[in-house]
Amino acid sequence: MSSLTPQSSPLSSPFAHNNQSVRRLMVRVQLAVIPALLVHIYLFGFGIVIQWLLAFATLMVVEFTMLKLRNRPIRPFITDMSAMITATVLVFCIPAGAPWWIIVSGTAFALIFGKHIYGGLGYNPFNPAMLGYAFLLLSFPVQMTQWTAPTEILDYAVSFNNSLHLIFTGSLPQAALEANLTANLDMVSAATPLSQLQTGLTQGQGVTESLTPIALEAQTHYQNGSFINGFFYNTAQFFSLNSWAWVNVAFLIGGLWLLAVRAIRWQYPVGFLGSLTLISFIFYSIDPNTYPPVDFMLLSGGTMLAAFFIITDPITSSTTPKGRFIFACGIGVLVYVIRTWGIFPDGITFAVLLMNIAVPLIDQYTQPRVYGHK
Amino acid sequence: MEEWFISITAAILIFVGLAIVFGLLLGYAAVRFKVEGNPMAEQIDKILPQTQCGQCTFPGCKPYAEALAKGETEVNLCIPGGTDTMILISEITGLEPKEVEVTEAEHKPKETAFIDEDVCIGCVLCIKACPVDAILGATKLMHTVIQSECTGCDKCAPVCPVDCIDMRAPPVSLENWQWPEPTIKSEGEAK
Amino acid sequence: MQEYVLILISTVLVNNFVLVKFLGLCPFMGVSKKTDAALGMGLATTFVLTLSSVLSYIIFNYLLQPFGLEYLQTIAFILAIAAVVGFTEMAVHKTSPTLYQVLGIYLPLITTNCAVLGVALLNVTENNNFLESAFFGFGAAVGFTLVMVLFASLRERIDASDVPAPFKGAPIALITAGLMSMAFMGFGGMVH
Amino acid sequence: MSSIFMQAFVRPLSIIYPMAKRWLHRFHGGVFPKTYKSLSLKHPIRSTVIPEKLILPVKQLTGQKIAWHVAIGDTVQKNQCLISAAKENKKGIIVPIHAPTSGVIHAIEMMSLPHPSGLSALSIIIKPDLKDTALNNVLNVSGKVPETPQQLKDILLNAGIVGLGGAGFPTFAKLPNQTGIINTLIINGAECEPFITCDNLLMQTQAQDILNGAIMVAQTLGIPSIICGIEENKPTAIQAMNAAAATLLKNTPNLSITIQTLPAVYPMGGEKQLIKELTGIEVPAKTHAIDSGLLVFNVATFAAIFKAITLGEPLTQRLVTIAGLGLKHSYNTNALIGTPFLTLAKAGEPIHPIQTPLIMGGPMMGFQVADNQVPVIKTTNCILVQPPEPATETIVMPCIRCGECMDACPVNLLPQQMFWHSQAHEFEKVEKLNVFDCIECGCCSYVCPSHIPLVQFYRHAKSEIKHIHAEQQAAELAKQRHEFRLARIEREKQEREARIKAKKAAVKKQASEAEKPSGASSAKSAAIKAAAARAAAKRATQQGSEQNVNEISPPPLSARQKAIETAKKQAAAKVGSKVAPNKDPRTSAKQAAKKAAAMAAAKRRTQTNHENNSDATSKIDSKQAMNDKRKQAMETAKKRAAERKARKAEQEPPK
Repeated sequence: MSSLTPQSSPLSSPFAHNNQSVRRLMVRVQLAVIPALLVHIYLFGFGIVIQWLLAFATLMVVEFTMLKLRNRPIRPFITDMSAMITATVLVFCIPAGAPWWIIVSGTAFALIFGKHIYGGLGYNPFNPAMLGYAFLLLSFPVQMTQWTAPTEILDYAVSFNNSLHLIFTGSLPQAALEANLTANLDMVSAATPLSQLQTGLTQGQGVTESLTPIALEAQTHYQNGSFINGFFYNTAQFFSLNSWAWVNVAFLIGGLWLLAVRAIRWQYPVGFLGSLTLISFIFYSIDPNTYPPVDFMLLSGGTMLAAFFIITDPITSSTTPKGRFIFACGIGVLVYVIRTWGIFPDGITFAVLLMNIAVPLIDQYTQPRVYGHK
Repeated sequence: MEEWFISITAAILIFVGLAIVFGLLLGYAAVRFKVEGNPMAEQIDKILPQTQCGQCTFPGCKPYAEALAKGETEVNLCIPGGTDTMILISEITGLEPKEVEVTEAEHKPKETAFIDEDVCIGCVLCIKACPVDAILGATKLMHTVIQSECTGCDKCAPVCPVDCIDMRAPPVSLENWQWPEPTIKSEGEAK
Repeated sequence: MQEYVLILISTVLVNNFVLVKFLGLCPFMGVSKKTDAALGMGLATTFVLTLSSVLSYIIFNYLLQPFGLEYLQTIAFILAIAAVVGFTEMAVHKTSPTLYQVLGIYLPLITTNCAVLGVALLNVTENNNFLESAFFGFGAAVGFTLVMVLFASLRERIDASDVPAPFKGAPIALITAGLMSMAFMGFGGMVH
Repeated sequence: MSSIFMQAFVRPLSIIYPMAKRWLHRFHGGVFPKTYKSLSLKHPIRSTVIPEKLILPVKQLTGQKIAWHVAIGDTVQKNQCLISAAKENKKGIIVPIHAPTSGVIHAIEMMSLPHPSGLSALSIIIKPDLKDTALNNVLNVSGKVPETPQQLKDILLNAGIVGLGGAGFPTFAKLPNQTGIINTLIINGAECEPFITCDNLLMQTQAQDILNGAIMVAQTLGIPSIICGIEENKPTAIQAMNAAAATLLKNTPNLSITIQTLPAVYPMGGEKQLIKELTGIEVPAKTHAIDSGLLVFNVATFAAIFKAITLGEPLTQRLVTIAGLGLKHSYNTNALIGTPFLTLAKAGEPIHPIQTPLIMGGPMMGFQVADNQVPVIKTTNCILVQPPEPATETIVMPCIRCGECMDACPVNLLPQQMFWHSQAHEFEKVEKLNVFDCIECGCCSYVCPSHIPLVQFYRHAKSEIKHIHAEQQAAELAKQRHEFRLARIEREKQEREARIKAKKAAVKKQASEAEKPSGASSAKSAAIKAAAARAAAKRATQQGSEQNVNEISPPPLSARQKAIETAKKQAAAKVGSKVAPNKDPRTSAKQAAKKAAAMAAAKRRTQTNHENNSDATSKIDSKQAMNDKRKQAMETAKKRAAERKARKAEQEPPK
């Protein structure tokens, strides 16, 4: 080691590290999703687990081929779990009973066109999950609107192999169909509150009338011999939240834990939920009949999923503190605009993609004040 | 008979009228917005490396810049500038960027002329050749190169009858040592 | 007043000329290498578009229609647009020579920009009145500029990314433009 | 310092949300690395060991003139001055070097420097004779507080005192020239770098010296208040300094000394961060602390100042921490300047023999030295044997823009954006992001989840941007020189043409006067005659002045030379006399012009042959020797040229 020539590339400071790693960061986000996954299984049956397994298989195949093509070291990039989060988020966006090729093509499109075409982890400008979801929403509108009804409406939990059969053949097995007849529900799917609200509004009904049919369906629901008459919201054993709201609450809990372990920054949820609440409160107070109440807006569709898991993706969102807040507020406003005046029931995917386009500009003009500068 | 006759004459009259109106407008505009000189030449001259080396077949950087501004020559003739100057020129002139043939000059550190003093016979030829007067000396007296002024254009070496000038990179010292750029391992090929 | 705002929203966001109607793609791809060039191009196009859309309205309603010469509309519009662009080119050359160099060939190319002619023709088909066609032209140009600047800043980031070799440069830009138009479909159906 | 309430609130919260600790200090960001200070704190300071050779590098910039007081083979006493700045040195500052111990100057040669580049510099190598005979009061000081700032600066310069915190800037250059400019003197006892405990032990043992040094500087420069900042993880040091402050305060009434405990965060020790924490002042970018009326020195620097002023002792040794996970016993010692790293590291009994390069400084800001034999220099505060993070390169992942580095940056920069533009070589954008404000503290690389060596990217970007600016200046200079040269050639051409035109005009004028009839008005001819006479006289004087110019330069005139001179004088005299008689004015003017042309030609001829056979004329007999000497020079030159071509030919093919 006593060579006097200058070293080729001297390993310079610092030599200490807090051994944070990309994988540890992504694992935390993955853990935060588990409560919502459990609630979803409890309320909507096992469809989502199968979808997730399908997504996981596709993701492994796609990542492996892409990394081989770009001759990148396979192990570190496959185990960095970033593709896993894309797949998980996508699985929550699609109906649990959707046919198998929906999730496979969605995940493949998301990973290839969303991430690897731009150069792999860290280089993609668009949020891969939202890109995949938009691709599915625009290409297969029919399959994407067949959401499975919550179990208390269907009166039985869609068992694992029933949903397996549903996903791969497109209909329930014969036995399940007869059992279903008594509750005179031929189909498994039902509209989500958001799409229910939208169709109601377009047909000129007020907010309350268009939301009550869910309660009516609950009324015809037959459980151990007596009718349970639902009222404004679809009743459930505890409090007055419908099952989609419960999934959102589960996301909220997972999200708060993420905030505590600093996996995500507070500007995202505060900006997004704050702006959404403000704008829906304003419109609600102007005309309660045509604009839904604030809590409905916050706890329906993928709001909480977006607030803590979609817009907080650091790669595709803005990177300066002020920029993050503007990014999140922008998404909140766009979500409200698309939900109220657009044709898509839940505008999150398009709102996120639109703000992803504006990220480079936002980063350029929101630099924080450096020490010693004005 | 008159029907189509009227519409044709109307069409002709309309178009002639429009042409006249727009012609007058543009004529007035051409006079009022007269622009003299060609700012592009100075702009290009500013980005050229000013070595005055003449490898672009022009006597100096300014003539090459003017030729480029007039669009008479290629964008990729500036060898010391290398590809980044060529890209800048193509952006300013709007011409299509072209590959620079001789590119090995780009990676080497800048070389300056160095006179081997015991061979030099004081013939003043190199002093006449140097475009920036960086060589100090007089007839019959010892010549030497002012290292800080020399642009490395290599015009003096071929002129010297006794070939005592060669191009040398400055020695690495504490003042000009540069931190090397770290190579990110994962960007390279698979392990 | 309310319907002018609607026209603006519809031309800027809902059916944006570049990303939804796919008009004016050549400067969109050509000048979007740098953000300031894109902004310069956008402003020049705004000036041309608004002026030519008003001019084409006047020509159509007061010159062609009374004599029943509607079929000559395209030639008349191109004449008007060429005059306006010629005027703009000289104005830009005088006011900011740097912008003139940066835009270079794309400034005279505005004449052949299909968005400009598109606006004039659409004004006719939707028979907007004078103010509507002015707002329509202005809205189209603002939409064009907005998308140009966003796309340029996005391209600057993508150029510095580790894009696979066959996709570097124009291919990745085209893919990004495609994905941008997919995002803009979110505004679909808002204003019919 | 945040309020007590904040402390009470943040302590429990930071158990579940560790980054809450960042709310305790006033500057942005900061990280909390594992300190490992207990390794070297437990053992007392070991006594100085005299190694078998001392290497003292002489940092010399090109163009600096150094006065050497010693030569190879001299025996020197301890504290004897070896080199100092020569009187006529105009460039930069040269800090004198003193012998750390008595011994013999073994050699003066190029030795490797403790610098990341691994370059080498001229160094004095002393072989100690272990007698350690010392010269006392080398700086012959009176021991009292110096009256004027200039006196203080001279003592500090002669003592060779530089900033011992790590920067190594000569201390005297930081001091102002008059009193009353500085209103706070800050003693930097933060020592936030992991592993390093030398300042801590120094405060525990020499608290009195440190404060006395500070008081002396304060009294000389008329500074009203002194603040000493010490991190809260050094309780004994705080106690010692408080006790010393209490005793010294009694006899310095008009001075206020406060010992401030600071939250333990890295990089609290940074000058600007410490100033913001203690006084809340933000030193504006690109200015020094002195412009805001502040002066910051490390505790070791104050101790050295005290010794220099009272005992006249130059800076020849300093307290160094030798630590690392690879050592059985990490320890502190008063190492002599010039002690090789390896001898100190071996004294700490390394667990397994040292293969990897040692690190000078702590794990956050230290760098690997090229050769483990490099000497301790005045800014070496720590020798690290094995850093916590093994120095092998871990897998570097791409940047995911997570912003951890931005939250950790103490200067509130955007490390992720600076990294993005510097890896894409867009250096003007990196400059716009204020990369020159980066203090290279290493916080960003410390927290980066992708393990990107961010700090090295910024170091590379800084040197690249400096290089680009230098190149632009050189291009600008070259442009001006080229344009000046073209203008000069142009001017010379015009002058030559003018001269030729003037001569032609004069000849034509003479011809035209000859045809005109002689009865022209006498006034006009008289005027012409007068002008011609004046021109001739002027030419004669000019001739004369050139004459003596020639006389000065060449050796005593040879006979032939004298003959030419006399001929010329007669010609000038004839021209002068001819004009006087009343011959036709026009012919005389023409003849004068012809004469002038002839003389000019003659002058030119003598000038040229004067040059090419000047030596021949001086010694006629050695004419022959001179010719073949020149021929010989030509041959050798040709031969050498041939060899050079051959050598260049060989180099070509293998390329």
